[in-house]
Amino acid sequence: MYLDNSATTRVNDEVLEEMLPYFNEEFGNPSTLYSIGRESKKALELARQRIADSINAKSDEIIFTSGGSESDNLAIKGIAFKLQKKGRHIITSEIEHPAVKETLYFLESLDFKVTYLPVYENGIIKIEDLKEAITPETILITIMHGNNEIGTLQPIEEIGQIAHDNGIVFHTDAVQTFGKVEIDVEKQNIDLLSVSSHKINGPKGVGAIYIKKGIRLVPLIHGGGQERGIRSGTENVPGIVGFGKAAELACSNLEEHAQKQSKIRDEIIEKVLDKIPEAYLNGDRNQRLPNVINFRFKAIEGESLILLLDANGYQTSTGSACSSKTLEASPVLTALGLDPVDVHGSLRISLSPDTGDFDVDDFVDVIAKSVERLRQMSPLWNN
Amino acid sequence: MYLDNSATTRVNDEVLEEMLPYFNEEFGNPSTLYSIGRESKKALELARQRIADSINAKSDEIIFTSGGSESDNLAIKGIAFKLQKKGRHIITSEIEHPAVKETLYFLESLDFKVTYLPVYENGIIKIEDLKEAITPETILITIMHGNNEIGTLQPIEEIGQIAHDNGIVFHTDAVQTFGKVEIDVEKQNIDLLSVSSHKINGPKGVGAIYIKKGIRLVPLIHGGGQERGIRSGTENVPGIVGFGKAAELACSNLEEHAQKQSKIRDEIIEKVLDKIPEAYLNGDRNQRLPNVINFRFKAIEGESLILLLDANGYQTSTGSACSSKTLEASPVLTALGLDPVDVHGSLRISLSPDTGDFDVDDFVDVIAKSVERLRQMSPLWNN
Amino acid sequence: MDYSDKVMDHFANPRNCRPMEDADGVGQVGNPTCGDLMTIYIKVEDDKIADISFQTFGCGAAIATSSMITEIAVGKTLDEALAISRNDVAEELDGLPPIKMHCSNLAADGLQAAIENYYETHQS
Amino acid sequence: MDYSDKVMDHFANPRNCRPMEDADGVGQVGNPTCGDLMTIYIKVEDDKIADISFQTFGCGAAIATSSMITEIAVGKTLDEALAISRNDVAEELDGLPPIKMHCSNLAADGLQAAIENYYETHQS
Ligand SMILES: Cc1ncc(COP(=O)(O)O)c(C=O)c1O
Ligand SMILES: Cc1ncc(COP(=O)(O)O)c(C=O)c1O
Ligand code: FES
Ligand code: FES
Repeated sequence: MYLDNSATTRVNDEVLEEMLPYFNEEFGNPSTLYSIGRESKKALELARQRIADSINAKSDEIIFTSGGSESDNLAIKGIAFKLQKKGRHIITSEIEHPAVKETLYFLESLDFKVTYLPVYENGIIKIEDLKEAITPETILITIMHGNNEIGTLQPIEEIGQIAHDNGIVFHTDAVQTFGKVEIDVEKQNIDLLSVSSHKINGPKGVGAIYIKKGIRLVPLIHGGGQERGIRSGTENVPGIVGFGKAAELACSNLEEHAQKQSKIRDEIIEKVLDKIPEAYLNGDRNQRLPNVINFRFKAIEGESLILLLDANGYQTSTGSACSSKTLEASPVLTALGLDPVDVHGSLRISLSPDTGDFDVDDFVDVIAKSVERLRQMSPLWNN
Repeated sequence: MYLDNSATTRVNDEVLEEMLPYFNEEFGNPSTLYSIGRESKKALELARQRIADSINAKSDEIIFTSGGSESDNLAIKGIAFKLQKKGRHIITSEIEHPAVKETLYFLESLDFKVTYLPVYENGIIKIEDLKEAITPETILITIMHGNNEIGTLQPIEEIGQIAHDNGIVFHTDAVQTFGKVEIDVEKQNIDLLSVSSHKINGPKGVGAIYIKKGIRLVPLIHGGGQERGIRSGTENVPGIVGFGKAAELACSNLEEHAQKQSKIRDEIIEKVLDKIPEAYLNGDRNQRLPNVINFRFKAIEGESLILLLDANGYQTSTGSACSSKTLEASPVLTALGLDPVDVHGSLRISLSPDTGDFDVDDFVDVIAKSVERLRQMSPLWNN
Repeated sequence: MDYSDKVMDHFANPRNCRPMEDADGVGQVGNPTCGDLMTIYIKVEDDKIADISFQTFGCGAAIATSSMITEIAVGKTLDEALAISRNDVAEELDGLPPIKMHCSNLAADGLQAAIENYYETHQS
Repeated sequence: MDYSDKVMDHFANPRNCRPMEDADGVGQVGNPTCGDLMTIYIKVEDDKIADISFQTFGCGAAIATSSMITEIAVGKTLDEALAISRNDVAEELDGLPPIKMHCSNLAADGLQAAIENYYETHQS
């Protein structure tokens, strides 16, 4: 049972089927003049329209990229380099994905100033903090929509409103929310929005960025002038086709998927908190993605827990996929103000629309037994 | 008959087959801890080894990207930003691909100085020019291996030698030569090399960069630290698997493919020059890719020629795929010193290993008739 | 590039594509250095375009618009012919890709130049 | 993360994982703030490790290396036990991912600390 859909998802069968002809039949370069390029071009534009429709944008406001990370880098560096003469101050939150955070660290090395808004115990920024952080030098606010580790949602509509009241560009990383929570770039005052295909049962290596008409930025990848000069490189046609289809499937069934998943989510939360002593939910109980849960268990370490769960057939995660390489404590959990020891005992469970019906009781039972077992081994438990 | 393989290629059936399981069976994130991520990780490393083997590199010198354009941008900006304190001068040629050229224009806007070496009528730089261009400020030489429009090959081994004699980093864009002409990064003194999957019957949206051990550069895409921190973003596992397989197929049969294609190439060149008056070959007759031909025909315009050829079942191109969007005269042909009028009459024919046997006589006949027909319409012919 | 069937038809089977030795007016526009040159020939009778032909060095759209404008113009009075706009040409061809609209400009300009040449050589 | 079968076996079925009330030496290393804490207990007879056990808060490798070092050390003289290196532990486990080598360090350090604690409490 795969329960790590925040890390990546399985490509939907319908999506794969729609992609296939573009590998070896309609394989033309969409920029070419003759007949074989025309089909690719059409397919590209259909995908663009589908992404646009799903966030209430126009199709010429959508630029395809290689994924969420590239979209984040393009948005942030693109605006920073474009507007650096206007100001060099950027506002973000303490719990951004590394694709945003590391990009901001890079800009700091170039003498940009960055304010990291705190998120408090519930994992959500305070609007007053944002208002106070704004200076005449502020050119960009980049605050994510839904967090990839704990699943909390930020009040982006209000953030966007404040940005616009102050003439500041607003970017949001919607990689985790796209296709799961409704997004309306008009209503939510969004100027730039990053999305990624592989989080919504589309293929890996494809993403997009919404760029509101009128917003200009410096390209990240210069070259042949594809994607209206904003993102050069021969277009990944099959990938883009798959992303378009995945977006259509996710967004046209959004309500239904969200309801189904949040029902399982709530059942797991209730039963785990009920059955396991010293178990806690990380992040706000209500302001969260329908498909993400993040627990912490006292006195045990997360990696050993997910290995035990894996051995029992449940694939989960400690949090972000990347952190398994650095062995560092999760900066997101740390930002919640938790005791440093407790930060290591996290478990993220993330669902997807293709998560079949499963036996929540068995799953919770396996978690409970595994936690108990690791606590018996732990010198921190009952010591 | 598809004869525009310099623009893009059909994905080989064996390649596609090897990719398929990674979309919806082994779809795990290679960074995750549990079992399903392990297969992806293994597949990734096998692909890396295959690319490394095909250019005589070590596998940890290969970083995957989203394509040739990203690799070029990463190499050039990465070195420029890393070494800008050492110097701000870069040397290149006049006929680089836009992914290199536009990146250099961008750096010029940041006060880097760039020398564009001329290529003369044969489309090849002169080593003396290179030697003269070097200054104590020079940090990077970026000169392509094989040109995408006219197919000429640059003397990269000598260029690399001169770069190293002067303590300068050498990057070469090998997007057109990889899998077609032998590459040995050791022997050819290469520090950084860009390659792309969709030019060798692999999928679009995948590429790689070879970074010689010890060379450091600033990342283009910051984030979760994938690809040893040099290129963040969830890896495009199926794409990378496909690229690895395509590289293996191309490079293990390189000699045979090259011979087969250059035989067809030579036959087309001879017959066209023989049958059609005022027809010329662009670029050196011998120092060229086995699969690329570029002609020019007096008094006709290229687009109308390729439309006629397409109507007759032959899909060709005027040159680079990108130029069809700008309508500008090809800067590559202009750099050869041709009469500006003649620059518009070009035809590029590019083969691939999967170009079946075909009737060269019929093809040449169709070209001859089409050229004649357009000349009859042209006010420039016999006027 | 997305050419309509009508563009492709006029490109592949251009109407009135020939030089005209005894033309009453000849207009040439475009610049071969930029990849296009168009010559329009007209024969005038009773202030009407009695015959018209063209020669074009240029892209598919340039050839198709040349061909189309000869069909539109033939039989028209010179004043009517002068009023033909690039949009008229593009419309008759069921549209042109945005980047190719200037090619139809060329055709309209060429016809205008031919008529002006006729006036210059015949009415002064 | 690529754990060998042996690592997974020692992780899933750890040997000698229990507190030891009447230990002769106890060593504790690691730092729970960094995600690892290891306690090694030894019982010494005739200058040899007669019994050994552990408790570990940490990753899979930390648990497996703890378990493995108890198997390696039991029956050895204290001098022999002191000579056990992190490489010995990793080797016995058929290797560890590079990023996890420090976990076996922890196990070797823990054993060393337990022996030192035994010397301090028994031989002075
Ligand atoms: C919130 C968030 N932003 C950005 C990314 C990066 O997306 P990608 O892996 O497509 O580069 C991810 C996922 O890894 C994410 O969860
Ligand atoms: C020489 C050369 N460099 C770079 C590129 C860019 O590669 P990609 O389209 O994979 O971004 C191409 C092809 O488009 C090329 O021919
Ligand atoms: S004539 Fe210039 S592009 Fe058509
Ligand atoms: S105990 Fe620190 S990672 Fe293993």
